[in-house]
Amino acid sequence: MAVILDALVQLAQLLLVLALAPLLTGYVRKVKAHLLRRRGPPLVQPYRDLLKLIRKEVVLAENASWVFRIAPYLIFATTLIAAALVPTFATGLVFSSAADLIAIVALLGSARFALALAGLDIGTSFGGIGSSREMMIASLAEPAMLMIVFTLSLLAGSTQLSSVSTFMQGQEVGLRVSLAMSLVALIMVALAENARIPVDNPATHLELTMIHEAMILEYSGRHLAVIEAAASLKLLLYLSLIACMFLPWGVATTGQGFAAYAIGLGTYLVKLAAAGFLLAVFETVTAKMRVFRVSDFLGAALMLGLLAALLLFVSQSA
Amino acid sequence: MALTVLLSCVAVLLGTAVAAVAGACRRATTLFVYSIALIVSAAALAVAGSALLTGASPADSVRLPIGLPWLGAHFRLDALGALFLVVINLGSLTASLYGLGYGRHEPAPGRVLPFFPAFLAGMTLVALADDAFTFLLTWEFMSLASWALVMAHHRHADNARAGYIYLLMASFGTLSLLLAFGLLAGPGGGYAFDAIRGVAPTPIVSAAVLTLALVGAGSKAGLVPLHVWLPLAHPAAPSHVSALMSGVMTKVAVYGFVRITFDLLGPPAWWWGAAVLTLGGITAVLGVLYALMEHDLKRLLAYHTVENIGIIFIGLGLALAFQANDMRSPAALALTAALFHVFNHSVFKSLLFFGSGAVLTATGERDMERLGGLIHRMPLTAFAFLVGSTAISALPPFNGFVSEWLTFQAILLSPSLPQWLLKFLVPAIGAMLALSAALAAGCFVKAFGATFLGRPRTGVAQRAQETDAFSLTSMFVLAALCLIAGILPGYFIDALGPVTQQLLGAQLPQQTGLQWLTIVPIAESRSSYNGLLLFILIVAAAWVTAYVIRRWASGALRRSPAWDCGFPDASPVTQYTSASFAQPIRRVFGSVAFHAREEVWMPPPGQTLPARFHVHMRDLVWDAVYAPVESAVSWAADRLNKVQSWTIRAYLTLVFGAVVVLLTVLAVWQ
Amino acid sequence: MIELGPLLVKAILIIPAGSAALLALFPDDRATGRLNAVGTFLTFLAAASLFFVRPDPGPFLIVDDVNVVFIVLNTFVGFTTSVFSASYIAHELDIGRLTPTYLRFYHAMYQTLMFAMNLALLANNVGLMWVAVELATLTTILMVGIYRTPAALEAAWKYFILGSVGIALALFGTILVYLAARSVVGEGLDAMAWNVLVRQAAAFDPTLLNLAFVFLLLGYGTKVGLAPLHAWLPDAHAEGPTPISAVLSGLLLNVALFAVLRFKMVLSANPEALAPGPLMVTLGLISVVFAAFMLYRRHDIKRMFAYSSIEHMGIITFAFGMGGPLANFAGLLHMTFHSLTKSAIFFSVGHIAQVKGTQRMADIRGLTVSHPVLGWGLVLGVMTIVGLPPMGIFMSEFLIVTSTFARQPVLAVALAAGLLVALGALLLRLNGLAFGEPHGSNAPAQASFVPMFAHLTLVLAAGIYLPAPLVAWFQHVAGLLG
Amino acid sequence: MDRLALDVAHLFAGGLVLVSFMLLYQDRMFGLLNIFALHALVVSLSVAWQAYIQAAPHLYITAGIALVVKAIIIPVALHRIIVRLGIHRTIETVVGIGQTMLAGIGLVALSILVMLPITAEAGTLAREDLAFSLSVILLGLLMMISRRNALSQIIGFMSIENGLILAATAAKGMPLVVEISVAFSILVALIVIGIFLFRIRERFDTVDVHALERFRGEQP
Repeated sequence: MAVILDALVQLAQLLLVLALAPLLTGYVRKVKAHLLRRRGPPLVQPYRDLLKLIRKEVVLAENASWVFRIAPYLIFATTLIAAALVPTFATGLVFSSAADLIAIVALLGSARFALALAGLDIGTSFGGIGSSREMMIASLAEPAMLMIVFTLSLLAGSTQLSSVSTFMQGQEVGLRVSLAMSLVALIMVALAENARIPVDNPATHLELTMIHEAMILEYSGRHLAVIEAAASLKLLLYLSLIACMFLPWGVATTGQGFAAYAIGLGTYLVKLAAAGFLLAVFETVTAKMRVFRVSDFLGAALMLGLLAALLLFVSQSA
Repeated sequence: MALTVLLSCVAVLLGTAVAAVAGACRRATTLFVYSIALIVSAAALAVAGSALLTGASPADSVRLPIGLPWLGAHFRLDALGALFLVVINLGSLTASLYGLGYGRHEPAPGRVLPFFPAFLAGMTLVALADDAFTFLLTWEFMSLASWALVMAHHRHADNARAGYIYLLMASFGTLSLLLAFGLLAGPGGGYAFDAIRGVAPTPIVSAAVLTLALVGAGSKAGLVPLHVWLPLAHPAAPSHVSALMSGVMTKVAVYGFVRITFDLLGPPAWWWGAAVLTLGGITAVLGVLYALMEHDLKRLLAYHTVENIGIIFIGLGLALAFQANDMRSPAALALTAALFHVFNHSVFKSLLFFGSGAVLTATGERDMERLGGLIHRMPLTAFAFLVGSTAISALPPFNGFVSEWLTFQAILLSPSLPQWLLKFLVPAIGAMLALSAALAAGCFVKAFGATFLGRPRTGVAQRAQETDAFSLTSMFVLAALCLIAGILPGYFIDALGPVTQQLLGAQLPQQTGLQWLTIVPIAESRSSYNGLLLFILIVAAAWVTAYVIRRWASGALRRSPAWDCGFPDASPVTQYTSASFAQPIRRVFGSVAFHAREEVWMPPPGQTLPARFHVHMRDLVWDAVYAPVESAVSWAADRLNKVQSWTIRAYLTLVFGAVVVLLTVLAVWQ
Repeated sequence: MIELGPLLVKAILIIPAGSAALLALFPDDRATGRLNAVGTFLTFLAAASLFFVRPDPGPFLIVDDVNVVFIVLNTFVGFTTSVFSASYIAHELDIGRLTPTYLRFYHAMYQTLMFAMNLALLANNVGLMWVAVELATLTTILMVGIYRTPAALEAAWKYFILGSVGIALALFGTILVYLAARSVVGEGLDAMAWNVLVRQAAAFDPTLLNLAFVFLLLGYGTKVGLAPLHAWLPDAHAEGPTPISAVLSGLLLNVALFAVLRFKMVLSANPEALAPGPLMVTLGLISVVFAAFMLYRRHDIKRMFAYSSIEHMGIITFAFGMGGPLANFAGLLHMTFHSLTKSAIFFSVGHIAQVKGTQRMADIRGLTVSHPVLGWGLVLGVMTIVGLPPMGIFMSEFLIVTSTFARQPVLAVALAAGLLVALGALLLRLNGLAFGEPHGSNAPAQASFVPMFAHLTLVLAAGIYLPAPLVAWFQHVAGLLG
Repeated sequence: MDRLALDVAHLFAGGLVLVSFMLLYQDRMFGLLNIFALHALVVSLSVAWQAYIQAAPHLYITAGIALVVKAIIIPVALHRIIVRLGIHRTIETVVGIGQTMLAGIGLVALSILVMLPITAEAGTLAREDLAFSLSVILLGLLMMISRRNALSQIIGFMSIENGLILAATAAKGMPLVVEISVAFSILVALIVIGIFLFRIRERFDTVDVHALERFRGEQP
């Protein structure tokens, strides 16, 4: 019985993230537009784009190989699975044992790997620019992310997201400097990973500054649609990661009945809205930095993460 | 019994080597040698595998009346040896299979065929040796055989140099191991491993032995700063030998280190762990950085071997640290991670070297700047190479990720270590590990992209042909292993149980019984991973998405020139090369690690000369460690060499001086 | 049957002497090479039979456990070298570097040298041994100068001066030993007989013994070629005919070392006398390190291997200096292997120099391509001499280093460092000689490879399997050496 | 009688040391030859005396050889060679005569020092003679290294040999003395004069060691 319930929750969560991701993107755009005194596109615009794109025919460069054609689906699938494994409104997902936080990060890594290869496949200079910069950023973002994982697992004694969020709901956590540090670090990493300002600009097509857009420059039609969907899924994933680890209030646990699930869902939506709003504000008030400043930015994140872990040692062993 | 079979396998191999000397020049010899090697290593693999799974009987040991007269040559097959025999013979098996095809293109078969079986025999014997003399003898024999293989293409000046440096470093390592065993054996000369286990060395002695073992085994495994020979020697050999040297022989070095520190040396001190961890971390990061700066495909792979050796030593260092504090199950976890990575790395590194060999035979090029677009000409090779790249980049669902995940789990257990140094060290090492993993991913995007993707940069790349069936078979066998070990790690972890049991007296909980083959190193609530599930989910999701879109939306597709922001370039030269791909990372790390300087020369206005761009990098390790030694030796040689051209009178003065000195000594002594 | 023993001993001396006279008079210049080989072979047979028949020591000659090893080794290498020399000298005659007259002279001298060395090994009388060593030195001096090129004469002259000074020092030492013995044993031959000396050494006057050993070590050490008394050795090897280089490295150095060992036995039998070990260890270590560095700047192939001989003599002296059953065993083993290996190397080097027409290493390249058999023979020889397994020298060096490391870590590390430096130098040269693009003439060498590969096979086999009786024998001798 | 015999023996031995010093002091070729002849003469006298007091007639042979070969034949031969080859009549020394003499005195002191602790029953006769002959040997070595041309090196070497013969004869009852001394002197003399100088003259018209140095192999 419980298993079936978990399975249902899992399925629900899968569909939920799938449905919410474009909405989140559109919401962020909307808020940004408002902050800039524009009306901006309607919230549902991303859905329309996706539908339009998947109906169009694909225009494929001549020397595109199978890597180029398979990559979008792989990226999408990987991101989707990763997103589905992050507790949003309820923990105790049936597949949660399949991957802990490290594995989820690694899954995103696989998606990035595929994307970077796709960027190189056509053999244009822009694809190369995008891939190489993406890998440089990732090489710094991943250690930072791991340090955050380290801190959390030190506290919660686990890298299993369900356990972490259950632990964070508990009382003994209290307010901790290292938690704050790792939160900041996580936000910085999230900005970098999702190609947001100040690291990258999702709206630009100015050749020399773009990173993510450069890699998908040659994509069109359904491939492009799938990749865009994956991108928004990734954003959602990171926001819900922050939500379930640092503000886990209201997340339902196994077998609490539908009321709890409803509450969980509600709180989750509120959290998303808040996070998205903050993101938009942040993006509006900051400027994009030069590519080679990114290393300092992410280096700072890494240092923060390491510091958080070390501080935790001090406080724990004392 | 099993031991007898293994030893007879070795005998057959040696016989083959001798026979190959006789018929070296004939074409048929190639077929003969490789098929014999194939059969023999298959047999050895079967025996060793069954010994590992069913548990080798500790009584399975023999003493042959060869080697040191009063000592004899002791051989024993235990769990540790069995594991490494599996690794060795799996490598030999695939390499022989590959050689059946690759060997046909060998320009100088006479310089490869006799030494190939000898090399295999040497590695197998090392894992079986049960006394110091036999161990060192076979160890150096292995080095010698591989040296001969490195010198196979000796007409290139740098190959000869590589061989020289290799043999020098190998002898250096052997000498320090020799000293280590001299300490362990004591003045009585108790060289048998049993006798060595019997005596408990004093702390100073064991510290010295650890240092010597690190130097000796590390110089063969390629620990920084003893790695310099590795990227020179491994690529110089024929590719299947490179695969063996990189994928397997370095593991034999790891075996030597494990055998000495975990088995012979007795209980460790906590700082051993710290030392090994530090070395491992530095090696991992530096290795991958070197690899990123490299544009020779085989050398890049060799540098990645350095990196993976670093990862393995991180695991070993953690195991030592835990063991020193008598935390047995964490130690078992760390050691399992290290040993599993030993297996995984041997698999995908062999695969990658085979791929590079296929590229080499197809194009005659190792330089990635002159390749590209091979995925269209050699799709199967490209696919296998892609699998290998994903696995070595530690990405799920392949095997590289599992062992690194286990290592991370062990790192996450470090807070319970009492020593402060370790408390602070281990997180930093964890960061270094993550850094090297991420950089490795970048490096293999570069390697695969520059070699197989994009448009061909030269004519040879354009005219490349898919390689032969033998090579492809062995590559796909290895690729399948990468996936299987990645999605069903439980079985492999359980197979490692006896080894950790033997060395640490503890092992991980049984994995294979668990729900959906999830692996749970410590506790369900703490962490778990299920590669199989992830694999199924991802494939299903991808397939469903593709199916749905093509079914209900559109499947239309049109080919056209690349868009490239509106100005497509005719020439493939404008593609991103491997150097330009690595440029951002070089900007970030290179200025520190290599003193990298970029030098741009722009033609004066109005002239049509091409602009020039140069990157100057220095190998700081070489400058810091090897250059001084080199210059010191030549300084001393120059000074002393003056003696050669003295006059007879001066020589007589030497004699006279000796007489007077000794007489004075005598007068004083009395 | 009782008479057989002395007969054999006399045969070992008479056969070389007789064939020396015969070869001096023998007109035909072609057959002499074979005749030479036959003579040495007969000598070897006689020597080998000493394993089974053991005559009682006489006043002048003695056969005991210690010197049988040396004699058999000596005669064996002498035989193989004469086989090599036959083909080598034939070539020298063809290209006219040697006239028939000098050829006769050469063969006579070769046999005289064998006679002198056998006599030195068999002598039971210190004075007689001294005379024999002197004779051996003089014959080699003549053969070093045989080409009469300025360089050869210079080498011979240097060898003569340094060698005679050494021999003079040795004589003084010998006299002192006699004086030490006289007051105990009484005047007459007994006071110079080995067996008597060793038996009664305990009662000798230590001061005289010490003084004597200083002179004997320096005197015979000059002939062993220990640094800093080595100066004659490299040029003598480089300028003489290659068979002589082989005999010098393989045998004469051993004979001199044998003399030192004999006196070491006498000295260590006397409790008050100074321990000979430290002196020998010091000289040995100096030689190893010095030679190791000298190897880097060599341009002449024979001179280089001569320096490697200095290095190995240093190792052996070091081992005997360390003493103890393990080190002595290793020293004996190393001495045997070195004689075989080094002579094998000189065989191949001789042919190489003949086909390439030069001894300058800069002009010799890619031998494994142009002359596979010679080239790989050289590679195998060098691999052996630098102590790589599975060849025998690895075993002896393993024993020396490990046994020393347990007792004197510092010395062992110094020795290991020396070995490594030497290895680096030799391998560096080998790379150029054996590999790379071939260079110079690649005319096939008309050479007899049998001696070279016979030696190398022996060393290889010994490295893998040492027959038990041989081991027991060596251990027994090692025990005697103290 | 004994007392006197010993004193005479010491007289000869000491005289030999003195003559060695004269060799060191000498810087002209012919003078060197004459003094070497004197050196040999003293040796033969001393050997003869030893033969007398030891009542060992075979020593007379040694004495005779020393007298004939080294006091007469070799000096005359060398004299001839010098004239024929037109070798410089003066000897270039490495260090000044004065320092050489000082070093020589130091050597004598050293040799006495090392010989002192010899226990008496080795025989007073032996001890002093050993000390003297050791100093003769060392002085000979000193001469060899402090002179630049081959001829004086040979002479230095032969003076060493004289010292040896002195020691050998002083060692009472030593067997094979005659044989050893014969082997030594005959071979040395034969090699020196017979082969080498002629060979060397064939090649280059000087016996100066420097001429030989040019022919060291090893051109890179």
